[in-house]
Amino acid sequence: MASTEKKIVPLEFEQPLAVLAQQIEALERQLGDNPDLEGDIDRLQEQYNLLKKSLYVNLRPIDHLAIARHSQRPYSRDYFSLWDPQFMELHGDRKGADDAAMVGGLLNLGGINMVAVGTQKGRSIKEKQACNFGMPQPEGYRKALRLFKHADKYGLPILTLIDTPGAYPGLSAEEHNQAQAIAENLFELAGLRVPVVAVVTGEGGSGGALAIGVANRILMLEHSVYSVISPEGCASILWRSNDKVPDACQAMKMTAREILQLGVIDEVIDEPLGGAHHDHQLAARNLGEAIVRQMKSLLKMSKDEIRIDRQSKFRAFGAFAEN
Amino acid sequence: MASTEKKIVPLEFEQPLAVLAQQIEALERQLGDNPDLEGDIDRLQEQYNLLKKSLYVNLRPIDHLAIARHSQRPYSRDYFSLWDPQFMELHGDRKGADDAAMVGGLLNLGGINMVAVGTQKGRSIKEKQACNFGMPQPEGYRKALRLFKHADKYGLPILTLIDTPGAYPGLSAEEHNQAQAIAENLFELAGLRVPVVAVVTGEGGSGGALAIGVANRILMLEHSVYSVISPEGCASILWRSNDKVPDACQAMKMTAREILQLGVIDEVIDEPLGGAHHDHQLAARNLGEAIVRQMKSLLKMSKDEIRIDRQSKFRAFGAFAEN
Amino acid sequence: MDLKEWFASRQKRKELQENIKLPLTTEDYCALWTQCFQCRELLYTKDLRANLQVCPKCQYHFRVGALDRIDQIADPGSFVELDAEMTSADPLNFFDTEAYAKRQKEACRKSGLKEAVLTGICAIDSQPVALGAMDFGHFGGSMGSVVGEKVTRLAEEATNNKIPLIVVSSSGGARMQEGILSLMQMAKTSSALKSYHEAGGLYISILAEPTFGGVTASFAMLGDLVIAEPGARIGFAGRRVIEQTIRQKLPADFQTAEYLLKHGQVDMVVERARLKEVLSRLVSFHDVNQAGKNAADANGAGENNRNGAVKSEQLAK
Amino acid sequence: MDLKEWFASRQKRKELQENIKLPLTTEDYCALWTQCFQCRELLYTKDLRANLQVCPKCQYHFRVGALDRIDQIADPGSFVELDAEMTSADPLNFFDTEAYAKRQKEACRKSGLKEAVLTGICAIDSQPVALGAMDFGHFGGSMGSVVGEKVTRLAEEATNNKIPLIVVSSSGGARMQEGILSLMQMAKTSSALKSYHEAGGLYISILAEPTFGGVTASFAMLGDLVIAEPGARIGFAGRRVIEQTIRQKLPADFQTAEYLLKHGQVDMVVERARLKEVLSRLVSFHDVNQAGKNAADANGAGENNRNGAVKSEQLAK
Ligand SMILES: [Zn+2]
Ligand SMILES: [Zn+2]
Repeated sequence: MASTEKKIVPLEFEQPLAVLAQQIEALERQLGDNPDLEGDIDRLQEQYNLLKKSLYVNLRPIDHLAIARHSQRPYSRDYFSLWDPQFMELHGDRKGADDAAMVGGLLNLGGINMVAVGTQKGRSIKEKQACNFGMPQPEGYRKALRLFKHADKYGLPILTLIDTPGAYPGLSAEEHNQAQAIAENLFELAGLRVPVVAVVTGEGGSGGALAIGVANRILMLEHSVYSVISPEGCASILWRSNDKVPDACQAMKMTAREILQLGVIDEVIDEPLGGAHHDHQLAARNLGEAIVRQMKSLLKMSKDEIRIDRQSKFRAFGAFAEN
Repeated sequence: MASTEKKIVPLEFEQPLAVLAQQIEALERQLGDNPDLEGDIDRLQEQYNLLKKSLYVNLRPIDHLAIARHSQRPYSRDYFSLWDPQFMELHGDRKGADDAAMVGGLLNLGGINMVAVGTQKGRSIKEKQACNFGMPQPEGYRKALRLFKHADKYGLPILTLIDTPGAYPGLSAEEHNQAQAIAENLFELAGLRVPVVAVVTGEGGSGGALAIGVANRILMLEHSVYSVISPEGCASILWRSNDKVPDACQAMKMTAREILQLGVIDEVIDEPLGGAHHDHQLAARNLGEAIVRQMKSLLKMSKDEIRIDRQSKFRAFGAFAEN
Repeated sequence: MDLKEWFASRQKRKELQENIKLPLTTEDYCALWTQCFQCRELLYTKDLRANLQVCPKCQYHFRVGALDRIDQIADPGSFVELDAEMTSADPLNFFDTEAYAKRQKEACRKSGLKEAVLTGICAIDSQPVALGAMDFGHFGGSMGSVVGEKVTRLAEEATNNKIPLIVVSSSGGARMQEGILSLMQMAKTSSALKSYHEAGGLYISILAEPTFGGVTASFAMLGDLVIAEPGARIGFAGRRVIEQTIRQKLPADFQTAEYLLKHGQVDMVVERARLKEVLSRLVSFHDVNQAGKNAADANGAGENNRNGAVKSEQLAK
Repeated sequence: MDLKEWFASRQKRKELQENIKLPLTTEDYCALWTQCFQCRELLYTKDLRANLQVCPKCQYHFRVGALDRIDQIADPGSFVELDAEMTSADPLNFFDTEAYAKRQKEACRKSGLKEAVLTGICAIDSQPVALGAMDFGHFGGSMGSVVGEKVTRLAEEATNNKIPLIVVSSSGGARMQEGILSLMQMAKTSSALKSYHEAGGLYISILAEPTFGGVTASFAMLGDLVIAEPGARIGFAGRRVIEQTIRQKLPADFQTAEYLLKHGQVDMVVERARLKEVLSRLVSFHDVNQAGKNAADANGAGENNRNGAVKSEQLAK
């Protein structure tokens, strides 16, 4: 466990922890020459464990954001292959493109056949570029829509994993009508008659996230975030300052627990201590169990009920006063 | 009438006629000086009329092809605006392109509101280039499909005008899955529950024509042609010679009357003598009346009957032996 | 549904009666003279308004407020507002350099409106339609819970009354101050439009200067027919964000109505002077009561097209 | 429908009984040695066949005839051919440098087949499917009336028996010698697939070297799932025609299976050795009897997925 942990790149707010870990390591190296150090090591280790626990229960919104964006965090493809080594990927929008930022295919999770779709960030530089850092183009949303319709035809439930900074703000994205691609997904997802479970696994970035997020049940991983605009965008527009990103994170109420309190999502899924990147296997198992539980309860509904359930859920969102 | 006719560019097989017309014109110019010429002029004029009539009843397939391709032939846009000066054009596939080779919109013909779609060749060099010489790209077929679905939603009958050398054989056309675009139109047209009338007004070029040609009633203008491959393509593949285009035209049985005899179309519409390009108004009136007649009879059917009628029609095409 | 019937049924609805605001008038915020953004001509503001806020010299289409927009489209005196009293809450208790609550008050004072969209029922050439018009002058036309709810209710009203739906969009996008709830309005409005679509409705979306972000990526792009105003800037991401991302200069006409037309994203670009006429013809062309019905009910072509106002004169010649 | 039931019902159908051709064997036209088109290696023809016509050195996928293809996909002995006796007519009395009738005879002699497609019912890992396989060796795999009719009937058979449909395409396109009637086969097959689709069927289209023209632009591109074989050339227009038209050199991988995958046109590229396994899993994943039915019928997840052969082992760990 400790050895796996060491490979993990620490985040800024984890620095005190990293310093302690280095001290422990240094003492351990001297342990052969000086057996008296064992007591010091134990004390430091205890301190380390205490700090670790308190650190992760008092996370600021910006810390959650940092964990959500950690480059070792499990991505959609990681979850799919951990859940189902025989996951069959389906490619393309049939009209000219196969957007690598949107992955989809046929997944068996906990004995349930389903269509799974997720945004994909990529881990190596090369992968990141191929996946456009997890920002889909219109073609990606249209590929997802094709798979949603496939699922609807065969009565297969749908799982979506959301981890995207948002839809790509690019020239050809606008040319190919990014707005229409997102809008059409919202429109068509509303009408599906199969269960849809969406999970925000990392960043839930704006309309680009929602485009695969119109679901009967919406889950968020403990350290994931979901917001109407990126905190950087919010800070630059409202505060006209890039230093105010922590304030924007705070003001927008974008963490899993806050979104749960706002009534927009159904469940927050615990992550391994420190974040899902500390233990992919455990993270996948916890999430998989929650998804299967939600799917099983949804599969008891009729097709009409499923659709009404989803539409009613979104119909209720909003806060306003009438006279 | 004669003055309109003079502006028309004669085709190769019309040369004898053009020569006679020149002789008549020359004599007419001398008429002031020499009134005796009047008898000669009358004789030549009679000869001209006889030749004209015999010429157009004994046209070879290649002659029909030449008329079908005449650059002064009325194109889809001409028909639409002659039929309905308030024709409302609808643009685009909603996904990045508005293919000028495929024109569509809301047409009122003979009191019937309908969705009209047609390939468009363009007359000036600039127009021709903009319209890609009447060869649609996948985006054009997808635009047509969008309009077909619009019509189906509102119970509006569909009219298609076909005048295309075929789908464009280009790099981006293949990249954007030309084959799938055509196939999807065949597939979706089969399922429509509104009447569809298709008219081959000029060239009916292969799959690119059929992609808007799966109709309850198929009409062809007298001099139009319809074939599985261009005669040039056929000659080059089967005869390995570009000189054999007339033979290919002959062998493929591509003229309106031959296609009628093969049972593939329902009606051949007479054109003004010499071809539709001699009188756009008359050609539009004749064709418009035929379309309205066909539409009226189709509109008596129920939506289910309309669909079954169309599917049964195409189900029956083919010639084979069973043992 | 007949317009008269609608007005009759409306009389019974108390909450609506209270909200009747006829005729529509508003204090104009413009000064005596206005300089054209495009050609720099100095225009007499009153004349500019009389010309539908279109520069008579260069045809530049100025932004139009929601009240003026309704005046330009609806038959005079026919507009009956829905949900006129709905106002924003402050679910996040949002505070940036200023409290959201204070910003809301400021927006109302500046625009003279309660929110960034007006919705209601009106007639266009005596044809009943559900009409919504956004106002960029109110909080940048941003979509929070109220805009989402009012557009959703308007779509539901159109569904229940089987009448066409027209929404004129003009918005900078979602309203950040309502956080995730404003994002959810995209899904809520789209879902209502899905139900309207399946009921056979006709939804005409009009994109006016400017339409961006969450509004474009939801109800604005979901029209059965989509019309843009000349020169209007329409897109998902903002021009500056894109330029920063791709480090590349964008074409001058990028994200204009004409660019969208070229790229197949809108059915037509219609100048403001013709907008009402075009809407009227589109509404009369499509029989929303026909959609979904069996063609055989129509007893032949004439009946099938009884709503068709456009007649072919050419053919009779 | 259960496979056993199908075989039972089949026994009653006289015309089918007469056409049983089991087991499938054919005289091979290949000589003792074959040179690989790609790596130029000289391969022992018998070994090449044993390796599913895939070069063991460079993995080049040779073309496969219809009979071999069926052997590779269907459970041994399970294939029962449909419409085995159907032969082309000559509706146009077509003559170019040779009569079509004569060319037909020549094609039959060379291929040992009556037409360019074989169709029938078979089992894949005991799951009943309707299977069609085209043969490029017969008249360039061209689609005339017989190919169109047999594919159409196969789709109808799949519709009536509620079983998955698999067609392996390999064709130069439409058969010119049957003129406009061959063009109409595109619409006929697509129309049959539309009805199959609406009945909730599962159609898997396999694109094999080469698939072009009217076949690509009809049934080959209409799969619910589309699979291409590695290296197969697939397109609408031929490479040479495009080069002549655009006067531009095309990329080396243009119109290959891998190019199509990159351009989003196929779901997956599957090497021949894994094809049967993948087909089997796809068939078991999709319950064609479920499609269109109410999810509530299934009484929960387990039941809903009773056909699912793929089980997640990871989660149980
Ligand atoms: Zn101006
Ligand atoms: Zn080799």
